[in-house]
Amino acid sequence: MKRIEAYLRPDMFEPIRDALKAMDINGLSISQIMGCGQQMGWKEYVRGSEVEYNFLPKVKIEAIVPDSKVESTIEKIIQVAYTGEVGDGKIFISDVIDAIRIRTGERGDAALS
Amino acid sequence: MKRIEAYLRPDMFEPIRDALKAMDINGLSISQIMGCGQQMGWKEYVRGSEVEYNFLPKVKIEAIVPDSKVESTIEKIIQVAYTGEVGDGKIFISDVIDAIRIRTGERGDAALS
Amino acid sequence: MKRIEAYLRPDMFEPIRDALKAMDINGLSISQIMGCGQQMGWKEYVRGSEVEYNFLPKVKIEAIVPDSKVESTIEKIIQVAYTGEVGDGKIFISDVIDAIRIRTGERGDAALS
Amino acid sequence: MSSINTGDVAWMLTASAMVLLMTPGLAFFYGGMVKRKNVINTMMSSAFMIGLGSILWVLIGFSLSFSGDGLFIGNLRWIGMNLTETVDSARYLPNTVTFAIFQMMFAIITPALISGAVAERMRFSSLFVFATVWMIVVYYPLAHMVWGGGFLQQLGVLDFAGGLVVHVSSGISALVAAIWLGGRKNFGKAKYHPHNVPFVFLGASLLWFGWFGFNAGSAGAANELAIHSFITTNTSGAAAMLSWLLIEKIKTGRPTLVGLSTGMVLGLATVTQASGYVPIWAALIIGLLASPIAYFFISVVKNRFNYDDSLDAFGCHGIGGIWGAIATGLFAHKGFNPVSSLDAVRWNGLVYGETTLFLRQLLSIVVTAGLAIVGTLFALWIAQLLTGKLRVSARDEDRGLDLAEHDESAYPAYNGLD
Amino acid sequence: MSSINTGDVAWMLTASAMVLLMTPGLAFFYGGMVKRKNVINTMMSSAFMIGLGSILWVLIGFSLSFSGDGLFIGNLRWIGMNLTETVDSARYLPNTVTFAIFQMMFAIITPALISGAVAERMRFSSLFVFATVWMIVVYYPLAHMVWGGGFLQQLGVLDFAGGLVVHVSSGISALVAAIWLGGRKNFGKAKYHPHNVPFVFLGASLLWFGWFGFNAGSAGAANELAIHSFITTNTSGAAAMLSWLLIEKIKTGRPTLVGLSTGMVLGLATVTQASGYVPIWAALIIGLLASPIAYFFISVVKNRFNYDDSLDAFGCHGIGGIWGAIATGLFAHKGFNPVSSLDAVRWNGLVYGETTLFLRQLLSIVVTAGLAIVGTLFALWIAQLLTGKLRVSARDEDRGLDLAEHDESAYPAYNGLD
Amino acid sequence: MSSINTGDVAWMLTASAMVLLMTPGLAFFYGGMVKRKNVINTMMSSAFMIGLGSILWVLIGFSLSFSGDGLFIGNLRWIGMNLTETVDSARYLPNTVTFAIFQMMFAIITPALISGAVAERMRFSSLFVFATVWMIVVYYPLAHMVWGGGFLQQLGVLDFAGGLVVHVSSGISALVAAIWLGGRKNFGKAKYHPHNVPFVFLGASLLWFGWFGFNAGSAGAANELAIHSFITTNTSGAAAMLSWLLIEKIKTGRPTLVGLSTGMVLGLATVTQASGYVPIWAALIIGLLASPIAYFFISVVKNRFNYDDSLDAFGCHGIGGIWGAIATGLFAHKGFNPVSSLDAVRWNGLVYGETTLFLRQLLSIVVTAGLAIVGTLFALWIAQLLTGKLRVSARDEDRGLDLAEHDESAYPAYNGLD
Ligand SMILES: Nc1ncnc2c1ncn2[C@@H]1O[C@H](COP(=O)(O)OP(=O)(O)O)[C@@H](O)[C@H]1O
Ligand SMILES: Nc1ncnc2c1ncn2[C@@H]1O[C@H](COP(=O)(O)OP(=O)(O)O)[C@@H](O)[C@H]1O
Ligand SMILES: Nc1ncnc2c1ncn2[C@@H]1O[C@H](COP(=O)(O)OP(=O)(O)O)[C@@H](O)[C@H]1O
Repeated sequence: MKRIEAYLRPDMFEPIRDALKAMDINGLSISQIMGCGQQMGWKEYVRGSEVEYNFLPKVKIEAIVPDSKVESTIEKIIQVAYTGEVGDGKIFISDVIDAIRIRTGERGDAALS
Repeated sequence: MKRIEAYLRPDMFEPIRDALKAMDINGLSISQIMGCGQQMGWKEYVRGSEVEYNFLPKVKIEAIVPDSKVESTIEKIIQVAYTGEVGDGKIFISDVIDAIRIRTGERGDAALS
Repeated sequence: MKRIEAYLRPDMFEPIRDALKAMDINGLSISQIMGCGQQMGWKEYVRGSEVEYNFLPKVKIEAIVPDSKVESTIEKIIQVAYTGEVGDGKIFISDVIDAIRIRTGERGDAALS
Repeated sequence: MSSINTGDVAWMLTASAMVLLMTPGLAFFYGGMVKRKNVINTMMSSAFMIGLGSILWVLIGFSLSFSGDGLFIGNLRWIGMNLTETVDSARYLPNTVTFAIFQMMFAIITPALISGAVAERMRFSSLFVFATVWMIVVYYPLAHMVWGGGFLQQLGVLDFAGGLVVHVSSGISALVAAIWLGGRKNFGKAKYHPHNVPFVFLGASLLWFGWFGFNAGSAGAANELAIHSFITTNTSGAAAMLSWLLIEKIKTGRPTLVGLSTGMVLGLATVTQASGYVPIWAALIIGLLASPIAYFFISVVKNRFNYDDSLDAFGCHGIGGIWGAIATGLFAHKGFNPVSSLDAVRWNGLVYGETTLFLRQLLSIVVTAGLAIVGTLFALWIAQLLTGKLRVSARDEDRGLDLAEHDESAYPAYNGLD
Repeated sequence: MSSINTGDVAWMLTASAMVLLMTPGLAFFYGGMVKRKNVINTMMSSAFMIGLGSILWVLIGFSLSFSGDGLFIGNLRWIGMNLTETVDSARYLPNTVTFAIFQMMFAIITPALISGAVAERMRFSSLFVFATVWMIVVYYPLAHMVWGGGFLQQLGVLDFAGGLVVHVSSGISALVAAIWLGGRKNFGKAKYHPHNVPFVFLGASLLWFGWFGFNAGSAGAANELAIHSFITTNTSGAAAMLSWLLIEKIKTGRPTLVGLSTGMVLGLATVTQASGYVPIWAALIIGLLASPIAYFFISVVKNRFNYDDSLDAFGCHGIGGIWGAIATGLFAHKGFNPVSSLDAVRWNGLVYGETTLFLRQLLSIVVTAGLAIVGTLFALWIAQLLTGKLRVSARDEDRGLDLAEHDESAYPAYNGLD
Repeated sequence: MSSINTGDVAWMLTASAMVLLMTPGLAFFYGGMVKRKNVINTMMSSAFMIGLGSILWVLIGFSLSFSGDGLFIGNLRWIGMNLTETVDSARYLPNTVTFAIFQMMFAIITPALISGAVAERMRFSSLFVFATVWMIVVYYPLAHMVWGGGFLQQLGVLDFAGGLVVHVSSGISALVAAIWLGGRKNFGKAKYHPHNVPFVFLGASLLWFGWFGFNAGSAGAANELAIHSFITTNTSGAAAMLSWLLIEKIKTGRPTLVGLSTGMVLGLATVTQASGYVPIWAALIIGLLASPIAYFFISVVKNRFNYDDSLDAFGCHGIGGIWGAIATGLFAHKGFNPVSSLDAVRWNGLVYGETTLFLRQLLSIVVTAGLAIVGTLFALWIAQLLTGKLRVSARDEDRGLDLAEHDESAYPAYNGLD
């Protein structure tokens, strides 16, 4: 099974969640991070003095899915998150060895369903 | 060495921490996330209008442990976090290639002890 | 490509960020966590009653880099974060299978540049 | 030595300061209710009125509202608060400048109330222009008509502390502005929830505190009328809080702090117009009914008609104000003013069997609503003319108005670490 | 023209508004101290009293507390504030309705104080019933006994602004309720810490501001007595703040903002009873000693006896109130009331060598404690009867009372993104 | 019966309570501006002054400031507020104790203002000692010179409500202390931003509310002078808010809430000295110019000279106060005091063609600055002597002063989960 991690704009939070739920991805975790990629930060002014923020607030969406669902999940995420502007975000894929559902003790792909 | 990630109810935070410390797991990181699994969210009402929360606050507990401690750590987490109700959470295991303790420069399992 | 995760003191946030930007690491994600390692927590007193905090606030800095940059990135982090005191933090390295830049659809190392 | 009554002055200065504090209170009441990315914008949309409203008032507002004896609007003789020679000190109690100060605070908060309906999408510069124009075409004339000797006052219409001038006018204007602007980007799909409920309650609490100045201060003196208004105000606010909690208990089983705060504000808004004219038992009834009426509008009617009154400026102040105006026509009774020659109540209310007052109160609602609708459309039109467009772009709605309009985030440390 | 003194009315209306603000202040003081999952519940447990306390007061409370001349409780002649004909205007200063308003604010905050002892575990509906019953069986009788002409007043017991009626009564009741309910689920194991210290300080600050109304307003007029009470109040609060900081400096080397805020509230609570009767130097002593006494109870005695007074309602108000009652017996002195015929101090305190007052003060503590214990048990029993159980389930304690009881979270954005 | 005027007392007690609330307001204004790891320390640095300032004042401060007729400082006859026999009741209005209470609130907030310049690096214990010494060597003498019959008052220098005594003195002292301490560890490199902007605005709002007490209360009575001061105060605050927003609109296109709040405070600080002496139109000018002047200092001069006035205590209060002192010399006019024999204005200001007052105002700035510089250096020296070092270690600056100095975090739940 694979871990798919997508670093997206915060306002993508709701649409992605809905899209993934619709595709029957049974589990999902979301966290708030600060990120920098090619997208630059922004400037604020506090009493006339410039304050630079190099980091932008982003959400990280994390789903562990069975190998069979990896490509379809990625496609879905791209489809929803794509705007073509800098800041659309990135997706990373890595290996997961095992998963356990605490309630039932199920392991492996069974724990994901 | 392996990374063990457990996504648990927020109120498991303290008991798990104590249990793992008692087992001599020397390092631990905890973060706050929002998650959805089989457990459904909840509804709130703001001035009579329904607001649905599909995501529940969860804690993610992360420990990188030497291969030898993987199973015992998992068992401990299950033992503490198990209630049998939906929402007990999940555990994922993945590979870690290397670890470095900055202070000493130790690498590998030595950095974990 | 590899994922480098460093768990550091919160006040290292700005220097590390600047150092990594200077080395042309094109992407970076930062999140706030609580951690415990060999560094102990601290005590507070609320109305004369002791409250123990076993966990310290830490930042987790995460960069996915091409294999070629792994060692130099690690060195840089160590160089900046090293003070020699307990609490300097740890770095973990793990494998990442693939990366995708949503805006362009680039995959693999190309997505990181 | 001064010939003014020091007790009256003490009370009116205190009351004025208390009413001023209501505008920051409103900023927290509204600011707590929006998303975290729109906090700065929402708070500023109330807060800037302290600046704009004060200066406009001193320059022309007081004069347009309270000088002369036109039927619809005052004249410009007191421009720049230049009243040294012309002032008739007996006309406004306890003294003309004190009266001007007290009334200024009302002029500040009224347009701030409207901002709740356009929150999370209107541009700050457009709101600035809108508020300026709206003051001149709606607020000053209305204040003159109701309190400055204009035709509604001459008709015997009753508005003790601003039910019409403040709440109905801002509430109706809020509705018009919300409809004109259209809903927020995901309105209907996205579910909105407050980002900081304690701030909502903090705001409501400061509003309650200030409302004693608002209503009891409207007696213009530290007399029995002020005392009476104080207790009717408190009673109605308390009753509406309880009835809101009861509704929630019945409908969902779960009373909330946002609900409690909303009920508080509703009960206070509703009794504003009536507070110096009705008996305590009537204030109890007014408050008890305020919550169910407004709840019905906010949770049923608003959804039916699908306009996006973001923070229920119309639902609270419009509906509350209208119910208050009607209630004044129902329950007003002569004799709460210790000086009967100053008693504004010429006829008793409908429940005592007299119809004159009741009908005139209905008329006053229509007049106020009409003026508010026309004036709001005009002010929006001018704002659009001068500032290009009234709304931020859809992209900026997503990013949040705090970054888009102000380059400032409310709690940078919670995103941006420290 | 009105025959009442406008200066007195101005002050009393202002003071009443200030005291009202104390209840939201308390909501923040308490709300900041609990876990993030219990903020809504804790704040509502104070806030709802503004609604309930006001309405009960207008309906029956004022009458039961202050009408007639029973030894233990008033009668029902003023029910519904129906005092137009029967009122004796000289009895309560500056005028009966004003007095009723001012006293109402006291009745609101007193049961809210108790809620601190049962925080993070009591069901909201049970608290609602409890507070209703408690008002009738404890507060109204006690107010009558001490201030409404009842037997404690006749005995010459002194309570300037509610040391007995407000602080001792609520403090003892809090202790009883905390013991009866039992500790929080992990009490003894889990360590509790405030979730938002600035809110604790905000609450304490609003309390201090309001306390000037509370104490100096209890003079019933804007006279020398009010002035005197104002400065003793401030002095005691300040002294207790400093002595708390000193204790922390000595014990841990680290003065804290929660400590500073606690000291403030303690010093104010302690001097309440004495503020109009003791010299300034005595207020200094009262305040200086308030913190060590309470610190000892909170950090040593509470742990020894192992009851879970979550937010130290007993530790602050109970202990503070008792020390204040004793201190009044020690330091009270005739002559601070400019009108000697109105001076409530019949005998000087113990430090001046007279024992009568001191002993009666001790007696009054016993009477108050007795009434509070019996009344609280009765009110809890009724609450249990009507609402099934007093506590939320252990599961709901874990989830937090905000979700369990109110389906609302205080800062949804900090968990749930935006 | 009391011979004091109840209306005046009502107003002065109210005003005193309002001014007290300014110190917590300042704690939020400052506390919101610092990093999350320094919130507790910053808030306590204002808050502790309520304790220290009150007790010092009652013990010696009032006596040193207002007794006797020395040119530079009072005597010790009123030590411990022991004024029963010696008091001359006509000297201070409306009555000596009331005056002492009101003035106490000024003494509390003044050193708290200074703390903004040394925030995020000064040790709490050093600040405590510093503040104690500073009060004695700077504040009490200055209050005496300006208001207690000292030589500046005799010279006819005008300071209605503390422009010199409060703002110039604290602002200059802040600058000296900031320079002496040196910048924060990463000053120049790190960019500082507020951690909680709503708190900044909450603080500014409480300050505004309290400022009505501060300025209008300085009339000492509820008379036309108080009324006049009330409206000039509000006008200047409002004008400065607008002009700050305008500057930001021009410079960056983005008006901010921190800017709006800063403008508010600036306008209020600036008009303090002038509020009872200048016409309304002058208050408008004073406020309008306050923001550009201070903005220039904060964003240009401060960077040029590179001193680390963390929260712009000098930039706001020092610069604002100096501009206010000059403005008083420009615009003051006789006749705003209804009792001409009490009118402190002996000569009109420069714009009316008279130079005497203007020159003396300039002189008074120099005297105040001189005293503040010398006194601050002395107080810092004593603080260093008694507490070892004035700054926390570099390591502790990194960890934050909240943990280092107080072992307490402001929002533990946001780091430490719940
Ligand atoms: N190499 C990387 N390692 C870790 N996180 C990254 C990396 N590259 C991007 N990110 C995360 O993804 C987010 C989106 O990157 P972004 O700048 O939008 O990408 P793009 O280059 O496509 O515009 C960043 O803010 C950061 O949080
Ligand atoms: N496939 C997954 N990918 C990522 N996170 C997951 C996944 N499944 C579950 N989680 C996380 O684990 C948490 C616990 O899931 P839960 O609903 O309690 O599991 P269960 O199905 O056993 O009831 C979720 O809230 C989510 O944060
Ligand atoms: N084995 C581990 N698994 C997960 N996180 C860890 C582990 N060890 C350390 N950490 C994280 O790294 C942080 C730094 O550890 P620290 O105590 O500073 O290391 P050291 O032992 O070198 O002093 C911890 O607070 C924790 O967040």
